[in-house]
Amino acid sequence: MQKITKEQLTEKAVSLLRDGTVTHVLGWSAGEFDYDITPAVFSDEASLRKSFVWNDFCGANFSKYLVSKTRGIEGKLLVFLKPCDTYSFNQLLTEHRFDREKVYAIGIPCEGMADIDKVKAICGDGISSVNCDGEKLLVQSIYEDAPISVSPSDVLAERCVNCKSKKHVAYDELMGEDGDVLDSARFDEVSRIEAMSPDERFLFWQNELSRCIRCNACRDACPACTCEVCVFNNPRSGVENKSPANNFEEQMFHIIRAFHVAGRCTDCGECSRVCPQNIPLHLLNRKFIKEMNECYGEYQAGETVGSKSPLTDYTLEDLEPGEVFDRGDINA
Amino acid sequence: MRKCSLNSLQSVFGKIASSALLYLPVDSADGRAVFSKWDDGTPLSNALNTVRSPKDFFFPQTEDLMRFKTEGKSIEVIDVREETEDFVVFGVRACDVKSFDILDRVFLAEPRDSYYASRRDHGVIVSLACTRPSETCFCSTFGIDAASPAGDVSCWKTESEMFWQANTEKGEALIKKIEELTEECSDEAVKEQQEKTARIMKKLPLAGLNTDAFGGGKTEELFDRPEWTELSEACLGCGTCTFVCPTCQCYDIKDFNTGNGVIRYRCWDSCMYSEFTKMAHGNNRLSQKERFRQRFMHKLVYYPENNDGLFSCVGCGRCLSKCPISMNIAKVMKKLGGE
Amino acid sequence: MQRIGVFVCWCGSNIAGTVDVAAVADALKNEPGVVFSTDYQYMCSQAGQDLIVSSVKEYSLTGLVICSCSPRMHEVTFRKTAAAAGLNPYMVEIANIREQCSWVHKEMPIGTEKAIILGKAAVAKVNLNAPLTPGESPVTKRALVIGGGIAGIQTALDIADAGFPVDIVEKKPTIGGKMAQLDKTFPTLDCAACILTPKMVDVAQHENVRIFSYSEVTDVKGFIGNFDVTIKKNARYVNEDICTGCGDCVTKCPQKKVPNEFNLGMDNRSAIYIPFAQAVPKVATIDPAHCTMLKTGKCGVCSKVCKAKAIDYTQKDEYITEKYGAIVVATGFDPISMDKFDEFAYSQSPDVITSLEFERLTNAAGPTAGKLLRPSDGEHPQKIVFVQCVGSRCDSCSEKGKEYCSKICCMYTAKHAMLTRDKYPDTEVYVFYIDVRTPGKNFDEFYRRAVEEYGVHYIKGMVGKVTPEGKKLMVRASDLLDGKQLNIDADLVVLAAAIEPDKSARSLATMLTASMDTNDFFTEAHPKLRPVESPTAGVFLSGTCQGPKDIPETVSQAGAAAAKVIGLLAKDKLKGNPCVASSDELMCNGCSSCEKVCPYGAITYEDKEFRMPDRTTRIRRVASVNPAVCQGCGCCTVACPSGAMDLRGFMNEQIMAEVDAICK
Amino acid sequence: MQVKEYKPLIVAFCCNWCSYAGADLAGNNRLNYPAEVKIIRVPCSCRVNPMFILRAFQRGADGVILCGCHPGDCHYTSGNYFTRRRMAMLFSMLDFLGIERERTRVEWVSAAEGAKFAATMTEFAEQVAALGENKRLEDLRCKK
Repeated sequence: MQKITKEQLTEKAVSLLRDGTVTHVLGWSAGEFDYDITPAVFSDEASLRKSFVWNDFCGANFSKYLVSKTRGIEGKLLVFLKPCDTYSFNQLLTEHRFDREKVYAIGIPCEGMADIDKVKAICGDGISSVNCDGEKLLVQSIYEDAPISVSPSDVLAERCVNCKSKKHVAYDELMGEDGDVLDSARFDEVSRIEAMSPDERFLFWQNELSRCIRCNACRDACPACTCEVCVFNNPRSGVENKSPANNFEEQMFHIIRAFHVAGRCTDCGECSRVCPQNIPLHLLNRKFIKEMNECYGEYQAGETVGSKSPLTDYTLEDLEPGEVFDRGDINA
Repeated sequence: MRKCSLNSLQSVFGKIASSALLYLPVDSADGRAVFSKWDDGTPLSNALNTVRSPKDFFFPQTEDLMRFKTEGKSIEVIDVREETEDFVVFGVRACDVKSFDILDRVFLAEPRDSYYASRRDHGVIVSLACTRPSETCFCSTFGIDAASPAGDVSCWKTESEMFWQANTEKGEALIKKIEELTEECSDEAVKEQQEKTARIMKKLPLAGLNTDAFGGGKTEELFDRPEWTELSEACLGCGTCTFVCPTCQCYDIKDFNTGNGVIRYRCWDSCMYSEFTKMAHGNNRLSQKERFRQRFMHKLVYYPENNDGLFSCVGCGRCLSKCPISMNIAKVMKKLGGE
Repeated sequence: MQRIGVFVCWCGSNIAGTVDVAAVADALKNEPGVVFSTDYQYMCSQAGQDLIVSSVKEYSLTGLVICSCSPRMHEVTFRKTAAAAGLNPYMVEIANIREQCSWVHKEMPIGTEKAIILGKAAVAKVNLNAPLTPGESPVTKRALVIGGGIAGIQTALDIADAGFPVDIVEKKPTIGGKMAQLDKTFPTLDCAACILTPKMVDVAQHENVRIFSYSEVTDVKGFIGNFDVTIKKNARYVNEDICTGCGDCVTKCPQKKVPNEFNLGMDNRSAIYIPFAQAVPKVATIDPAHCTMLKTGKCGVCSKVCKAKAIDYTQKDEYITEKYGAIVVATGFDPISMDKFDEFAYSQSPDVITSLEFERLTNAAGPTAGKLLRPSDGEHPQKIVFVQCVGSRCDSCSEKGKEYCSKICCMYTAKHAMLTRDKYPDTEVYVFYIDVRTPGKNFDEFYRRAVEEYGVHYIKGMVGKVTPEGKKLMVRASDLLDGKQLNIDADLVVLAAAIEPDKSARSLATMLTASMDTNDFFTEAHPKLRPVESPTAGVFLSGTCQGPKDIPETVSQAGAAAAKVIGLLAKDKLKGNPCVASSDELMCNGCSSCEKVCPYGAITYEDKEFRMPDRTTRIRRVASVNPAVCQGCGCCTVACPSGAMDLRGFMNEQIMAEVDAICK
Repeated sequence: MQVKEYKPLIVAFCCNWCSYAGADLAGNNRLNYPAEVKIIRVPCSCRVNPMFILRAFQRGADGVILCGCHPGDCHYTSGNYFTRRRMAMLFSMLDFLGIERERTRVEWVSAAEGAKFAATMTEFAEQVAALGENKRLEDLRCKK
């Protein structure tokens, strides 16, 4: 279902390696079952041809890897960026987190990524391969003789269902066509929770956050979380811990995390994608984005390099903290 | 061997729960199986396994060890341990049952971990045979038969019946308790199910994965293999694999100042974390590659070296499905084992 | 581990009346780190301080907690005590058990309980205190005064007299400002020019003063004691050093139809001009917008007639960068535009004028040589209506005017009315007012003379509409005291236009990181106690840029600002506030979040080489705080995602320790 | 048995220049307000990290109020404008999580507003008392 093929990307990477434009390629490496794809740095043609892959399960946002992978390399690093990744790319540049000169960025179109859990919900466990025939995903299970045909739209990852933009905001080169910023319904779920009573909201989040095992996957996958030392690892910060000792710490971890990335979060959705406990963490970040949009004017982190986030800015007429609660009533 | 019809399963559960807390895998609202406390009518999940392993019952993620209280300039140590209630964990899969062998060797060896031991003493493990393994399963690699789970009691579930087999004294006692609700039976149906499962196991994508390249004594051979760089390249350093793993047993002991005293507690730690075993001089494993290598060397080399060849992986596949970047022990074994 | 001494003050009965001080001292004895705890009647007295000093010695104390009155009261005192005892002054914390405890709680058990908790919080904080030493920075002994009106002139003169070099930057071709345009000054009626022009000459001839006229400040960098300022000298196409100010060029210039801004456009000047006879510097300036030579390349008359050969059509704008230790803002005011006040027919009739225009009409050097003549026909007006508060004291939703009172209008209108009646007794003069405000020395007497001796008709009420009818201006107004509508057929209507800060002030404020209020007046560092300092260290305020003022007030503020500047420049080195932000370079991401919120521009970034925990060496971008610029607000500490930025004296850990102590 | 009257615990962060001085003025004028209010002095309201507020709740505070100079009057020119945004966002997030909005407040109190300080604290203490103990953002470990 992706418009651009693995072969096109491989050839592009090979030619850029050959002509010396880049010395390394940040790409996806094939796994055991087609869906378990691992980001990898390739530096030679043979390994590219052997392991490089591009399919409907290449969800990982590569921007964050640029922070570590551009260090200590001689030449340039080629990175393939989906539209949503480009926002993180710009945001990291805004924060001076990697050297732009070290990167050759190719924007690639994305038709949305599939969620293996959704595939399994339809096809059951025991999936040995997932292929695409151009239109449909063909899912082979060890329990079935023939592959099961699945419509990509039925298994689209949650964040892709509410894709905010098919437009690349940063690249050196674009493959395929650029898209547009979309009019997504990404805030609907936030609005739904806002409409609950405080008690319902509390129960909702208790139920969600109580599952947290503090594995830090959300933090470690988050492109906005590139701190040299994370406050949760710093004993002097007052919030350091390795496991959530109780409800309070579960809540606090996520409130602080959301606050730390507020104004810097590009809404890439990695946090929810990687959460082993399926906690919809992106909703906390989206709440901040929605709130800042409504209170301080539309702002998309990473849309441009060097922009000032709403929390590092102000106007004389900003609403008072007590007024954030009543806006809904006023608007209604 | 005894059996009961699935229709009467809830009464059996009720009977068990009458004298001990009963936990079993239950489907949560978002479609995952979670070990939950049984209440009247709580249905057993059909899912293959839970996201979190049953390790949590015996080695919880955090537990208070003691408290200190200061009064003026004196200090008092308070034991905060509460008497563990008897409990039964039902529906533990063969792989997870095996994990307790591995944990026992760590926590029950001298010096015995009395916190863990107390829970082991009070807990009864009722296993449940697998019939529909996932592509991520590779328990057979470690000599585990998914169709013949160990535990205090082993269970097999067919279309209409549940079969029960006691393996230990504790198991006998449990079976005795539900004697009235179950009947003596032959093991024919179970045998049939086991054969069927065995055939499926052979078809699993990871069926060929073997441990030939690993085990005690392989440290020098494996430690400096260049493949570690590539394997650990994308590792984010999160603790997902360790925290869903049924055999990871590392913990940290920390003090929390409540303002009214200090709680000394322990909590899971992950060797993937940059602060793992941090000491006054700093960290002893400084790069993610070193930390990554530690985890797999521990499971595949160090642990077997110290434990009669027993690997500390049970092939449950949780890390395969949960790793944010899909790097896992199966890929490591394939890569280092020469695919 | 600290060795903390706790000293609980009775403050006579002020504290001891509602707080059991002995119980507080006793309760705090067992707090972590506390090795000594006592109470005493007056801790701030010499005996009390001696007790502290001797206790420090006796118990080898490293930190002090004083449970007493507000730190705003005696923190400095006890810091000095600590220093006298050989401790770092910043090893002291005050628990405010008077203003915030004993004085607001009446029952002894409640007051005592709270005092203990406040004491515990202070102990918890002091446990984490570290000795702090203020940083030092050198002072450039030169001041910059922006604006050359009476405020700027007075400030410059006072600073220069104290022996420090001063530069004045004035955007107009001459210094003098608004005061140079005035006729007489209230309430003494001395002639503005007679008192101002000597000062202009003084300042121009002062060896310590340089005047950059026809110039603007375009960039300000640096901080108190060390400003780098870029000044743009606009091309005046006349070599200032050679021009003798003879005026031949002005007389001969063929382009004479340029509205004369000095006379508010009521007459014309030539394209090359000297604003007025007493201008300083008295040199000609070519107005490039009207000069035929500059526009078309054809003319050159001035160049031909100039005996000094001072004309230079090729002159370019020039940029000068100079270092200063202090900056004084004296940018002054302007009357607001009357565009939005159509009801007064200002744009319809030349006989509706503003008070400043009236000032020029009565000025001997003005367009009518001091004769009060109607601009429309040059006839003598028989009936004059003065309208007060045009654009002043408007309600907050008004889009036309200002909410504030312009302060000077009541008095200059009384002056205008009185002078008119004095010179032209046959003229009827009406003044419409909301209130007449005369709170100044001899002000009310002056106003009463206008009414009682000179027979000016003061009418409480506002003018609703002015309609030109033939040669007359029909003024419709209400008399609030009589409850009548009035119709007056006036010959001249004078509007007391509100004053507002000069338009250039806003961009200047941005350059200086000095704050302004909603009306664009500069904000003082403290409205009562630091009225001539801006919140930005090293930037001072003089005159109406800070708010409406009359001349004596302006001059006194100018002197006060000068005194502050002299005090600053007299120092060789500045000691900073040690409670400043500092960044832990090992944790800093170099993300620029802190820089974006710093109101002082105190944070810069540098690339530094670090040896990382994984044994690699890396060049990292890290923040560094200039302690001389940082004022210690702490905004950056919250903006910092990693917590690398912390505030000395108010560290994260210290504040959290206080929270913990209060909540336990 | 006599039930002990419930007294909420309130932490008030006050900026040094305006609100702390306002609190002092309340003292000078002997204006009563509940003793449950405990003030922590900070240089500017913008020094208050949202973490401090969470910390206070964790440690058992039932309400947290942050006081600073009126917008436009900040001693540091712009600190309270940042505070305003930060706190608006924090409050909105706490509300989103179902934590009672009445437990947090920002109030601008000038050095001249001793009466406002006392009245605000009295009113806020009553408001928090009406809510009862903080249960939604508490850390049970810190309970006595």
